[in-house]
Amino acid sequence: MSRIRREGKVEFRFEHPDEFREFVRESKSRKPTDKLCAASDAVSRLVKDGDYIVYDFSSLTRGPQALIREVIRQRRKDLWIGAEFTLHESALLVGAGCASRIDVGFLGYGNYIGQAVCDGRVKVYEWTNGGLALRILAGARGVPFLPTRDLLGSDNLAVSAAKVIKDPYTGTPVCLVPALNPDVAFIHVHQADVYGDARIFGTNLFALEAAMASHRVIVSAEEIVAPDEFRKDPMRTTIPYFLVDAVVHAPFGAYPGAMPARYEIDLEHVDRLNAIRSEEQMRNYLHENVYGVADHEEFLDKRVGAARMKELRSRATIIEGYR
Amino acid sequence: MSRIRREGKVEFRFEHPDEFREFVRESKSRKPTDKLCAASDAVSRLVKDGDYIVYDFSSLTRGPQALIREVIRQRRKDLWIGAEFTLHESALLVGAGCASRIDVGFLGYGNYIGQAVCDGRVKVYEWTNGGLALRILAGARGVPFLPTRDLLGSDNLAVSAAKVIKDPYTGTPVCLVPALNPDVAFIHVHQADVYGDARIFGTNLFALEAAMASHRVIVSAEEIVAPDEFRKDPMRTTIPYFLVDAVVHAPFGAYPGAMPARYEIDLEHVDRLNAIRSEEQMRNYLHENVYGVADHEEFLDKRVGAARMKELRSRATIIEGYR
Amino acid sequence: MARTVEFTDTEFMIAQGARLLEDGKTFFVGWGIPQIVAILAQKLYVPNVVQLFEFGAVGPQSVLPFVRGTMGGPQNTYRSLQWLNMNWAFSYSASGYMDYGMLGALQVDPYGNINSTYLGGTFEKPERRFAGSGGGNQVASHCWRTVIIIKHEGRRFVPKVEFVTSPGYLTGPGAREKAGLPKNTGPYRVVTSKALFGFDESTRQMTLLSVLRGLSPEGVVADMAFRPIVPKDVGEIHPPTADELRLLREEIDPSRIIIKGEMMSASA
Amino acid sequence: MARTVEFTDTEFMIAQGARLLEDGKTFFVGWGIPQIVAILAQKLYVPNVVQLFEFGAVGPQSVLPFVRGTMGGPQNTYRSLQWLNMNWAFSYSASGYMDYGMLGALQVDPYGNINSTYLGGTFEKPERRFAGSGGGNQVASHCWRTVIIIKHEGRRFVPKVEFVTSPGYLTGPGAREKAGLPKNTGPYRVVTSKALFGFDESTRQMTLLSVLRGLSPEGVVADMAFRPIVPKDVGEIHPPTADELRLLREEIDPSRIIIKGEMMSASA
Repeated sequence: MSRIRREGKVEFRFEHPDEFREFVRESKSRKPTDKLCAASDAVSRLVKDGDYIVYDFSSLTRGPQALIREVIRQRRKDLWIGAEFTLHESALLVGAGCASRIDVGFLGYGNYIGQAVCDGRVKVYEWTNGGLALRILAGARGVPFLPTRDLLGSDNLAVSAAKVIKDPYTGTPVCLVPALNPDVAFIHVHQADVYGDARIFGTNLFALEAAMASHRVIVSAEEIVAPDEFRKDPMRTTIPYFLVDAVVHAPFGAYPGAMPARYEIDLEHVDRLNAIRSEEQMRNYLHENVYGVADHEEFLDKRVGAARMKELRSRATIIEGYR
Repeated sequence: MSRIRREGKVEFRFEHPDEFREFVRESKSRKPTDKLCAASDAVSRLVKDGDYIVYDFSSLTRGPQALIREVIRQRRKDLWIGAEFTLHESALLVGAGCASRIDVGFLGYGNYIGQAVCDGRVKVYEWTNGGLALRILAGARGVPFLPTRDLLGSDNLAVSAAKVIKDPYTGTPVCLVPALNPDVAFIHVHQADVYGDARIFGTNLFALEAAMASHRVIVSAEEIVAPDEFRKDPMRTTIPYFLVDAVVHAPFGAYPGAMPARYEIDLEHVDRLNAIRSEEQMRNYLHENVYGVADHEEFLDKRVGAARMKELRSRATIIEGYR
Repeated sequence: MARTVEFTDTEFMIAQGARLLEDGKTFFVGWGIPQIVAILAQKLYVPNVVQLFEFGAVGPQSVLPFVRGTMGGPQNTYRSLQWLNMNWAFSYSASGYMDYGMLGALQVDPYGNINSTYLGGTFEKPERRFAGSGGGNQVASHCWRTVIIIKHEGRRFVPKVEFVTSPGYLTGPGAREKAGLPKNTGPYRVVTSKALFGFDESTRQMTLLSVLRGLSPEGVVADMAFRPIVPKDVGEIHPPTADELRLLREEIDPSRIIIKGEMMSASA
Repeated sequence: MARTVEFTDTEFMIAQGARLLEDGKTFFVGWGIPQIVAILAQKLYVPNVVQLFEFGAVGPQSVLPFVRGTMGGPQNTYRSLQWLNMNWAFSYSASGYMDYGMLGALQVDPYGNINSTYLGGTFEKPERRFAGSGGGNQVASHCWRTVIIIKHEGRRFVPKVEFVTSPGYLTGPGAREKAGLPKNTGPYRVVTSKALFGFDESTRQMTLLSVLRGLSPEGVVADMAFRPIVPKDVGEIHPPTADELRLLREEIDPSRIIIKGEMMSASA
């Protein structure tokens, strides 16, 4: 579709800022309505085959893992992933046949995803972490590109659609990266209200940029709080409601990763992910943890269990600063 | 000096990002040292004739008014002011003969400053608020320019050094504004420690951008807190210490403006500023409130008074969210 | 016989502005009168409007009474959804999230170009210098619909503004797009102390839509330094309502410092 | 007679890296080994180093033991000066505030160009694919001094890297500036499991500075696929100290998952 451009061998996702603006005008409601829904509902309504998706943060820390598993469960096809840390999510999305392209970023880890690239089962384009974050910032700022003084001189330039121009103020070469306006952003947060106002505690990759730059935004939250909480503490708002299309209440939504100050990473489960090498191992993992359970709640009950969750919560002893 | 460029009739402040980087490497210490000092000391050491200065926020709200008065008291010359809201500060700086150029922004208010422009006593260049904020962001990001889709089609283009180029991704015209790396940034904050870590509660114009983009940074603070406070609450840090050169403890440092959640604006005093039209009125005001007092403390004692300060504090009843 | 209402020209402009907004939309609020318009509108007509201030207050719900002169104070930014900074504020508008923007003006021309920079002389040596753009240029460039508020004095409506501070339709149809400004944006309405204007779809020229009850279209346009389009059917604007005046005078600006102005009257 | 110390190649690289940093400087920390280097250095040698993580942790002081695999977790970002996001993190480095950066590498060439993307085949169809840049390209482009940490295996030191993931001196003197990269930046040291390399001022080529006590310069460079400059005077690097090993083994990585590797020995 028209949102995919080509530059030499490189395909990249791009639309004119005016096209995105038109979408925002027509399709992003500014009305505070109740957007609370099930993950299955949010994904079936808002994620389509061929979509370009971004997420914040990673499979190790505050990643939208419950939403990723739901996307796999609903067997989406031909997704294009853009994320700084395409870790286990990307392996699972590729292993499940959901994703065919990845803009990286950091392509790690475990051998499965690397092998998939070698086998040509997934196409990879190199933007680097800084380049991707900047592309999303450009998408949020409504400009067609942003300039940067990295990527220059490296081979990433040739396998991305970044361009080098002569800066009109200094005459020196500057790199431009094109704006990125994803179809869908998945953002897992500590607290949200039913309208979509959302709070993240701790660092983030590009949560506000991605929410502003994306056509559709699904927020999954550990906790649903009263809307008034946000107006009482405006400095703590990461994303205001009118950028958000759906709110999913997903306690342990970052599992097996950590949710800072809520629960710790489940390293044993992560090691099982890291150990996946063969298709059979992948099939088994997906069957056990995704297809074989109806939803996130059943996954938590049958595959994680209250005792384990209690233990992971008890390990989250560092809460200073996360409020 | 080499930091001033010319484009047609327009002078603008610009340096190659590499020159600023070199300055940062050589002259901005990363060591946590005690930077607490008197306003007179900070201004005499760090503000020179001909300097380009920016500040955050305005003379009405959280402006660095104590520092501005000290600059006037030390009779700096030929300053170039760049600020979104060049309100009473600019009138006083021009009236006192300290400033000869202003990049605006919003040039208000009271008739004095407008008359000064008409009389040719101060040169004004138009960048608009968005353009100035973007220039400072470019300075902070280490890029020579940033693009924007405003200024286009307006006459501000002709009286600034903004350029219009053809965007290589869409073929449509885009406006570029050059990076701004001021000589000095004045930032008045709620809390700081002696190293320069600083917190602002509420909105800000470009506090972090300006601190990152400026050669020298003077923070004035209502309250000095222990350094450990910042490490206990990293989300609340507006500016980290290694961007800051001097810390001035200045309670009521924003007077006659308001300090959100600390004290209210003194509208009567502000009305006296607004009423200044003649040189004589300006001289009288400056003599009474700046030259006629040794420092900020004497100004508070003799020109404001404990009773007034107490009253202004008692009027600051909205504290929700300011922490 | 109809009761007669007395009100100031400022009160009438504020009331008109407030009636223009839609609920559940976003509103980029300029300094001064537009702040009062936003407060009145949110209290009376559009409880779910999301206000945006250029220095980063998203969704503020001001405390009353309004504190004159301030915009960044705790009263103005009370109960915001989010507190950010200026570069973020303009990101919201640049990427298309801002439906309405409202600006004052010194001068306006048939294409809705705004001058708020200077009058007389040259830019370098003006006869009278004013505040200039502030964030007005961004508001008029980015917002989907820009509303201009201007006192109805003939000399303020000129064939060509001396300085284009904030872009209207520039030189006419297609000129904004040609300049690179975002598509389908531009001036939407001009609110004056006597009338309400829109812009003709085909020519992009200012068009009289309606006049204050009791005034004649010809009388309203007579002293304007350019002649706007005056269609056959021109509507009637009722004067400020009792609710509008009560809120303005008793709750929003009891000191009457902002709403003061020339007294006018019309039949209720 | 001198006591013999036993340690892993990883422990030696970490200890070397930690000894390179200066106190009161800033340090852009890459994923993995550099995190351990930063922790060890801050505990033993440079208490006032300011660490920066690419996702926006400024000045973290990690809790021990180190939690493998994580970087954004509460343990790693504990007691930061400031928590921001990725675009801000790279602003600190782009505007010159980052003194040191440290990166791992798959391959490095005489000019210190780093490949961490793939080995064999082509980019589109590699034989082996690895993580790629992450933020490494930004670190190597922006920081004043980039330190490369790489296991000393001959095949990793190639005349020309298959893919320039993160720029070294590219094709030689002046090439970085010509490409538009910030002035006076580039690779500073290469830390290996046998030696320490620098870069020759005039040719920008990798130069042997010192080798682990007991090893011979020629022995160290023998199996490298390119021959670095080997000056007459080559220094000696003492093996990990008791303090370094105790901290690594007892406090930082008691599970020995990160510091494990080939056992080596040298006389203390």
